[in-house]
Order: sequence, then C-alpha cells, then structure tokens
Amino acid sequence: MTETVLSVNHISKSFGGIHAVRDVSFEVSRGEVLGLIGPNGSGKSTLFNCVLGQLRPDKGDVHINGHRVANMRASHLNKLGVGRTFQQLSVFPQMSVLDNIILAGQEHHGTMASRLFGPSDAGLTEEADRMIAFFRLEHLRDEMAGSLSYGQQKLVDAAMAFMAGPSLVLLDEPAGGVNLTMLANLKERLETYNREHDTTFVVIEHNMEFVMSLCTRIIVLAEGAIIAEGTPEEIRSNQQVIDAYLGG
Amino acid sequence: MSEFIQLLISGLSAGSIYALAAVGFTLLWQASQTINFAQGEFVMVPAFFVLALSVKLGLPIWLAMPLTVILSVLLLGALFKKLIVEPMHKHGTIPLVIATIALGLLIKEMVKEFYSPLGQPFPSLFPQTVLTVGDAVISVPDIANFVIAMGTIVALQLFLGRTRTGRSMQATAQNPDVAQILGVDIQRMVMYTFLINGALAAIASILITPIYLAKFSNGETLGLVAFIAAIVGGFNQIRGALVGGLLIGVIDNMSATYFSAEYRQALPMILLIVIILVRPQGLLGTSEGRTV
Amino acid sequence: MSRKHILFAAIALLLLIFVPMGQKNYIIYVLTSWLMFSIAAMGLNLTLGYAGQISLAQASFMGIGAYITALVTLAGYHWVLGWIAAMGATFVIGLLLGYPALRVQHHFLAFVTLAFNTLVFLVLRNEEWLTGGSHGLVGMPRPDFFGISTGKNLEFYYFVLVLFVISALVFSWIVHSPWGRAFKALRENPVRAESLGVDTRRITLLAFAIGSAFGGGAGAIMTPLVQFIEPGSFGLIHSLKILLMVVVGGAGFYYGPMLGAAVVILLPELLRFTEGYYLMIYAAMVIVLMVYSPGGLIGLGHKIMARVRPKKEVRKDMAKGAQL
Amino acid sequence: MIRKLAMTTVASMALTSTAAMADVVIADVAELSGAGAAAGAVWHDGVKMAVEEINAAGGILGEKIDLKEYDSQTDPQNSRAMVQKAIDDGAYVLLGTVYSSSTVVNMLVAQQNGVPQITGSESPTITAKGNPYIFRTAFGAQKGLPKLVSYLKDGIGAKKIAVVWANTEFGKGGYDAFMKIAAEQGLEIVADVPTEQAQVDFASDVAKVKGSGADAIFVYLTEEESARFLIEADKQGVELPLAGDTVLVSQKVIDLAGGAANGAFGHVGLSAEAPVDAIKEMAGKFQAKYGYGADHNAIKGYIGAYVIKYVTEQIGEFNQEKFAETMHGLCLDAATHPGVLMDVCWDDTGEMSRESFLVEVVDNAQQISKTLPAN
Repeated sequence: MTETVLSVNHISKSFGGIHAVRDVSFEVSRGEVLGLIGPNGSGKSTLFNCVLGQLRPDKGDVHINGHRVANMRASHLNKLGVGRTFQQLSVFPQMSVLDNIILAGQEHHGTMASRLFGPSDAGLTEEADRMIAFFRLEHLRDEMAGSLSYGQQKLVDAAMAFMAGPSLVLLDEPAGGVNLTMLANLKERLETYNREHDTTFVVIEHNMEFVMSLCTRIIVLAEGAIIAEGTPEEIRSNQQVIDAYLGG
Repeated sequence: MSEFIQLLISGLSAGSIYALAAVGFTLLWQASQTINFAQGEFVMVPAFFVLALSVKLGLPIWLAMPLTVILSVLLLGALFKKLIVEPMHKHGTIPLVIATIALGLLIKEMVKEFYSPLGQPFPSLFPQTVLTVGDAVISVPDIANFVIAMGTIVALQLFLGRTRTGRSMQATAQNPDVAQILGVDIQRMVMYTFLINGALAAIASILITPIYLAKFSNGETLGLVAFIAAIVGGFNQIRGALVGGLLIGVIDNMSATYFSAEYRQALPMILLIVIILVRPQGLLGTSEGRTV
Repeated sequence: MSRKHILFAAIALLLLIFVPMGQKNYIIYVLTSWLMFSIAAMGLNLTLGYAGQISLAQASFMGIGAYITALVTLAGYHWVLGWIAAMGATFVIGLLLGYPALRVQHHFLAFVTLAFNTLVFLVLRNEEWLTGGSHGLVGMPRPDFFGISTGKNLEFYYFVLVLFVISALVFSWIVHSPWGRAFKALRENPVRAESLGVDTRRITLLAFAIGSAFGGGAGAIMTPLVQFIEPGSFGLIHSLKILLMVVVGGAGFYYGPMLGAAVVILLPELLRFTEGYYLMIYAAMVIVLMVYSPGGLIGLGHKIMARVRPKKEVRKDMAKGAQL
Repeated sequence: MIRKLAMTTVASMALTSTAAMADVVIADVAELSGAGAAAGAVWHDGVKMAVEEINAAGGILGEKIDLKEYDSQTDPQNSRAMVQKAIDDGAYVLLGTVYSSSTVVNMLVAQQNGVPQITGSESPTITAKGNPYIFRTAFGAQKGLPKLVSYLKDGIGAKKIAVVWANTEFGKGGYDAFMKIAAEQGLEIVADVPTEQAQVDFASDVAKVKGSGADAIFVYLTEEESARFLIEADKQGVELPLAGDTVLVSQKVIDLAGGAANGAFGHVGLSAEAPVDAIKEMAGKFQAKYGYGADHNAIKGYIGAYVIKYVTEQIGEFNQEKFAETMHGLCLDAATHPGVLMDVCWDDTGEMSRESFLVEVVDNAQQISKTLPAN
C-alpha cells in the first residue's frame, strides 16, 4: 500500500526574477491526505499549478501515476485520474445538481460517438445518484446548482471532483467561506471517502484547524521552499513554522 | 518603376489613415477589452460633423474642423464609454461586441436619414496638386495625409511614453490591478483612452474624406481594414497597429495591380488568417499578458 | 424535456401547420423564409449560445450550401442529394476553419470567420465558370417527393416546415445529449469543464462545425425557395443579421433564434409606419437590450418572470464563462 | 392561370372598390432604404409626381390610381418578397425596381403571376431572359454603348481603351456589353480594371489605367465611385479622355467630383438637361415640388407611371395580359402622349428605344453635344 501517486522532483519556478518556488521535492502515496500550507506568497499556488500541469516549471518535473504532467491540458490530466476543486465557486449554475454530477463523469464513459448517439445521461444517473446521496444532497438533486447555498455548492463541487473515481484529488481551499456546520459535514464526508476509496488528497488550505484535523501529513512552504514536513502534531510544535507565520 | 513608387506612396498614404483607426482600435482593446465593431463608422461620421457645421450651420471650415474633433471626442469617446461600454462591461465581451455592431448600424442609418443617403463632396485641406519626381507623379494631399497621420501617431507614442498620464495609461492597459495598487485612477485612464480614440477617428475622417467623399457607407470598408491591420500588426501594440495599417494600405494597392483586381480584397483576409495561424500575437505583438 | 415543453412544442407546431392556410402568397413567403432563417440561426445558437464563440460567417455557410444545392439540382440530381452535400461540406469546412482558430482560443474564431465570409463572397463572385459570378444562378427547380410537388408556395412552405421540424428535433437531441451537457458546461464555466475531462477545444470545434452545417442546410432551402442566388445575398452584413437574430431572441435558449428570426423578419413590417427609421429603431433596441438583458428577449422574459416570482434564478451565463 | 389571376385581381379590385371608389392599384417597389436609396427614392418621387398629375386629370379610364409603395431595402431577397406582397395587394402593374440585382430576382415573381412590370433597371440581362412581362423605361446598356463606342472610335480616334468597371451585377452587365461591342469595332482593350462595390480607394486603379498606354478610358461605375475615380484621376494628373454612360456625366457625379469631372463625356439616355422642352418642363415641376433636381431616375419613374395610363387606355380595360401583349412592339409619340416626354418604342423583349444624347461636362455642367437617333 505504499505506491506513489504523486511525485514532485526538484521543482523551481520564477517569475521575472522572483523565485516563487525553489527546489521543492516531495512524494505522496496512495491513500494519504497531504496538507500544503504556508503564508500568503509562499508559493503554494505556483506549486499547485505546476502539479496541475498549468505552469511549466523552470526546473524539475512532476509525475502523477507515472505520467509527466508538464504543459498537459486539464482535461487530459483529468483522464489520468486527477480530480480537483477550485477556490472560487465552480459549479455550473444553470444546470441541475444531477446534471453537474453527470457531466463530471460522462467524459470517462464511452466514446465521442456514444455520447452523441447514446442515452442522454450517458448511463450515469444511478452512479450520480449514489454520489448525491453520499454528500446528502438528495433533496437538491433537481435544483439549479446556482440556486444552492454557498456551502451546498462546495459539496457539489467536491462531488464532481470524485465522480470520475480519481486516484488523486487536489482540493484548493475547500474550507474557504464555509460555515462551521457545513465544514464539519464536508470534512466528515472527505474522510469517509478517503477511507472507503483509498483516494489520495492534496489539500491547500488556510484554515489551520481544518487542515490539522483532516490531513495525515503536512508540508509547510515559506518563500518558495519547504521549511517543515510532518504529521499535524509535529507541525503544530515546529518553531520554524510558528516563526514563518508570525514573523512574516 | 514609377508606377511602383506611385503605388507605394498612395498605399502608405491610405495605410497611415488605416493606422490611425487601427491604433484607436488597439487602444480600446488594451484599456477595456472593447472590440469596437463600429470603428469604421467612428471614422465615417466626423466628416458629417464637419459638413453639418460648415454647410448646414454656415461656420467657416477652419472653425468647423476643430469643433468636429471636440464633438468626436465627446460623442465617440465619452458618450460611447458612458452609455454603452460601461453598463455592458459586466456582461462580458459578447454583448458588447453585439452592441457595437448595432451601434455601427445606428450611426450609419442616422447619417443616411438625417443628413443624406447620397455621397457629399468634402473640402480638402491641401491643394490638389502633384509633384513630378522623375516619371512618378506624386500627389500633394497623399504626402500631407501621410505626414499628418504619422505625426499624430508619433505624438501619441511620445505622450504615452514620456508623460506621467501616458505612463499611467499604459500601466492600466498592461495590468490594471497593479496600476490600481500604484494609485492610478483606472477609470480615468480608461476614459482618456476613449477620448483619444474619438480624436484619432476625427483626424482620420478629416484626412480621408476629401478623397473618399462623405458617404454613410464609408465605414464598412474602413472598419474591416482597421480591424485587420490591428490584428496583423499585433493586437496589444500601438507599433503593431501602425505597421499593420501601413502594410495593409500598401498590400491593397499593390495587389490590385500586381496580383488580381478581382481578388484584391482577398489578400488582406488571407494575410489575417495566415497571421492567426502562424503568429497569433501579430507581427510585432508579444504574447498577451492578460487573457481575454 | 418536461411535459410542459412538449405541450408547448405541439401547440406551436399546430399553429405552424394551420396559420398559413388560406393566406396570401406574401405571408407564406415570409413565413417560409422565417423558417429558413430560424434553421440558420439555430445553428449559430449552438456556436454562440451554447459554446460561447462568435461566428461571423453564418451567411457564407448558407451561401456555400445554397450554391452546392443549386449546382447539384441544376445538374439534374434530386434536391435531397444537394441538401446532404451542402450540410456535409459545410460541416467539414467548419472543422477545417475552426481548428486553427480555436487552437489559439479566445476571440480568434470571430476574426477568422470574418475574413472567411469575405473570401467566400469573392470566390462566389469571381469564379464565374462555376457560380455564375455576379449574375448568380437561376432556374433551380423545386423538388418533388414521391410524385408530390413542392412547386406552389403553400406546398413549399410545408416542405420547409418538415425540414424545420427535423432540424429542431436534431438540435433538441444534440443539446439533450451528453454533448449538449458539455456545450452548456463549456458556456457556463469552461475552466471547470476542462478540469472535469471535457476537451473544450474539441467540443467547441464540433459545436461550430455543427452550427455551420445548419447554416449549410438553411442555404439548401434558399436555393429552391428564391430560385435565384447571387453572391450579394451572402455578404458579411447578412452574417451580422443572423448573429443579431440569435442575440435578440436569446442566445443559449432553445426558442431564442426562432423568436429572433421572427423579430428581424417581421420588424420592418411592424415598424412600417416609421418609414425609413425602422433600422435605427432596431439598432437602438439591440443596444438597449444588450445593456439590460444580454440574454435577449427570452432572457428579458425570464428576468421579468423572476421579478414576479422571485424564487426562480435568473440566468447569467452571458456574464460568466461565455467568452469571445 | 394568368387569366385566372388577372380575373381575381380584377375581382379583388372590385371588392376593394366599394371602399376606395374604384381605384386601380399600382405598386412601386423601389430602393427606399439601403445602399440604393439615392436612386430608388428619386425614382419613387418621379412616380409619385406622375401619379398625382394623372389622378388630377381624372385617372386611368376614369379610375383613380391608388399608388402603394414597397421598400426593397436594396436587398434582392427582400425585393422579391415585396413584389409578392404587391401582387397579393392586387397590383395591376408593378413599377420598379431600379437596381438590376433586385430586378432580376423579383421579375421572376411578376412573371409567374402574370403581372406587367415596368423597371428602371438598365442591365442588359433583364430583357435577355425571355420574360414577357418586363418592360424598361430606359434602354439597356447594350443599346447605348454602341453609340458611345462609335464615338470613341470615330469621334476621337481612340484605338486603345482602358476599361474601369464595377464588379457587380450592374457593372458586369455594362462591362460585358462594352467588351462585345469593342471587339466588334476592333478596339484594343489595354487595361481591364474591375473594382469593388462601394470601393473608396482608386489610387491603384488609376495608376493602372494611366500606365496602360490607352487612348481613352471607359468608366462604368456607380455615382460615388465614378466621382472618386475622377477625383483620383485628377489627382494623379491623368489627361486621357474619360468616357462613360449616364452615370459618369450625371449632375450628381459632377457635383461630387468638384471640377474633376470636366472634360468627361458620356452617352446619356435621359437627362434633365436634354434639349427637349417636355423634359425641361417636367424637371422644373420636379424641382419646385421636391426642392431638388430631377435626374434620369426621376424621369424614368415619371415616364413609367404615364406608360401605364397610355397603354391601359389604348386597350380600353384593366387587363394585365393584354397590357403585356400590347406593349410589345408599341410606339408612343410624345406629341399625343406628353407623359412619355420623348418618342419611345418597345420591342418584343420589353427592351426600348429612344433618341439619346452625347454629353460632355463643361464648367461643371452637362452640355449636350449631339443628339443621337434611336436604334
């Protein structure tokens, strides 16, 4: 059970003389929940975008399930088993919750032709319903996603990320703007999903409480480099991390 | 050879006017992501301001022309921005494109209904005389148009590069967020851009109309040409629009003579498609820093 | 599709069947050309309203379809062959044209189609040996089906109505298929769609090519309808006209283009009392509409409904996602 | 079929007559908006003036004319729909359209419905299609151009000609006719320059004809384009004789070209400046009524409306089929039919013939240098 899902090897990336990420390396194994934290401007987003293939690192490379991902289109990456959520709300507001979830799965089923000539739900209604039930959204199944509350949309967003059965899910600030009750719900669902499917998570998050309680391992970035790595307990007591956050 | 020189000069002369329109087009794009499909009509209509002021109201030409520039700055610059671009900006690009298409139609129809559907003669600023250089006959208005259009663009470049306001405008165009942090009044800079476009359109109109005659349909070709010039040259560069304009002017003149008169309109179009295929950022453009 | 929609479509269809009976030729002609433009606008709606790309070449696709059909029928073959050839050719041309333009993304499809429209006009006008040049082609027959003639205006209207219904069904089927879901997702949030495995470039290209094929199909109708085609009918201004139809009716709404085509075709008639001013009024209307309701007339209707019944959401896809 | 339609038309007129006091419907389908508004609106004013005169004088066979106007928007497709509408509205005879590109489309509808149509178009193709219901108010370019070519050849001794023409339905007709006649007469074409519709920049076109070694230039363009060409030719110092047809030497072009038109000459079918008293009188009335000068389109419209009256009175009834039959081969002399202004005849294709004029532009005005016999 220690196969590597994501490996980041000596990545550096700079923008016009500013080193956003310098020589970062780490690996994530199957089933792990990795937290990626750091103060603003620490290079989290740049690193995240390199992992997603959206940015090409100046040096080093990223492999997901053994595939190099530099300059890869997001749809291609998704086909390799990478799901993600976004910082901002990212549902399709004028489609029903069910359609949102089906869309998230349909490109992984059948061919272009079967998606034109086959059934309109691509045979995914049952599976989508299971996913909706998993996130306890049954009562909202046929509502327009745009009419849902913020927290509910976050759940839909997460459900979409899981619909294609990814081996790696990248969560970009999942807790941002979500109220406490909903947050507990979301965290519990993520944990359950991780337990049931052995899916790997990489989480970028500001909410320390959330990260500490969700993740099994945490990497701390400051000024583009890794300054600490370890279990939540280790990170909590790491002096360097406290300095980085407090000292700026 | 004399024919070639003549064509080159008249091509550059026409091209410099296209460049004026294309530069304005590019400025609007940079400052506010406005693709102005009414740009041709913007160049068509100031000529009618001149005519309305001089023929209908009886003002002397030397007064009508500066007044026209002011009118254009107000109507085609300020009013256009306030009434159409601003309220529509939140809707994204497509509604604004549609609205400018409709605006072009509106301006055209208004000129036709309220002034005249017929072409109108238009006073020339320069004597209609020719210079004979060797075998080539070069017309004075051609040279004058070229000089004034180029002078205007150079002045604009200097303004943008050398003055505080100009640099603020450039900063706004390149990165509004950073400009805002640096304390630039973004809305005002965008407004200046619209005003400049109004003025450029008026100048182009006054220069070109003695040759083209004032007619409501003049904008159709001009708008298309300005558009192509801007893209061919590089959508995010004033220099690009300048080069694009001159290039299209010369190509248009040369192709009718040396390529095929039937397909003279095709060459700029083919150039456009090839540029988009091979060098989408345009001849002088840089890869766009901002996505659309 | 809900029962309400089916009921609405059925009533509309009955109206389309019964309204023209006993009408004068002019009314029938106008209705026929409305159906034809609705098909072209429907196609553009797929490109613009669903995939969020501006195409300024719909009239040239109509032109290509019309000329192909004219050449096929003048050569003595049946109209159906021309129709199939027209749609096939415009689909392929759409793919070839869209591929490079969409490779660079953003607003370039608008520019490429703009140039393409002019090029098509020039070819139609200059290649006299094939297209008849500026004199155009004349004398194309109206087709017979199993011994039933479509020569008279009312017969021809029903023939076009059948084609219209087929086109509307095909369109409905496409937008209700997983492809249609992908089109909608693309319009609402292309970045999210891409991250969920939707190959946005490919799906946009297909939307454009299918939309173009609808244009070709409409052109195939124009040939026997007018029985005279010339390059001037397919200029840039006509592409803009079709674009305005889609936008005025409501881009991205199923009935949007049909409503828009009706407005564009009937408006001169309705505004006849304004004499020369109707184009001005129309243009001003479009601008005002774009300011207040980028979703067109149907969007406006929804907006008003939402005022009355505040529970329903107002669509704002034109604001987000839909990019040039 | 035609008879039946004619009868229904009469019947429908009989029905409407109760309300409208036995009016006969005449439809004017013209370019009232769009690119052709300049030509169409003037034509329509000419028609209106004639109709008012006819009605004031008691109408046709005692019936007043109910003139209905239809705007083609200078769009051939739309002109077709408008002709259909006019026929639905019970038009007895159609007037219009002026633009050939519209007429070739809409005349098919008039033909199918058996309604006579009197057009202002001058493209040769119009009467070459064997349509028995189409009639002209001005002869086609193919009839006028031989007179011009003869003059080019014999009058000024030109051997090499440069041709500048509008590459449109309008220009192509004249161009084809000119090329055919020029070949017959043995003129050498040294430059063949097609131009675009609404072209504004003529620099390269002028340069091309200038360098061609031509003895004279034949210009076949629409109004504004003619003026732009003349201005550019003047700018580039072209000294060659410029020849054209009605348009090139029309007052509109002279006004637009502002001096650059001087010296141009052309063959003109109808002109307000023609040395014909009836035309001068008509032009005077027109100027007084509308506040602007009549041009050839105004005169065409005026004549067109009168022709309906004269032909109908000749057959003694409102019968569309007979109208068309009678007009083939008909001659109307101006002495007994003052509304036609000049003696005129139609042949069996609807083509017409009439005296014409050779005009030269002198001091920014048309000067008739020669009156040419009808052919």
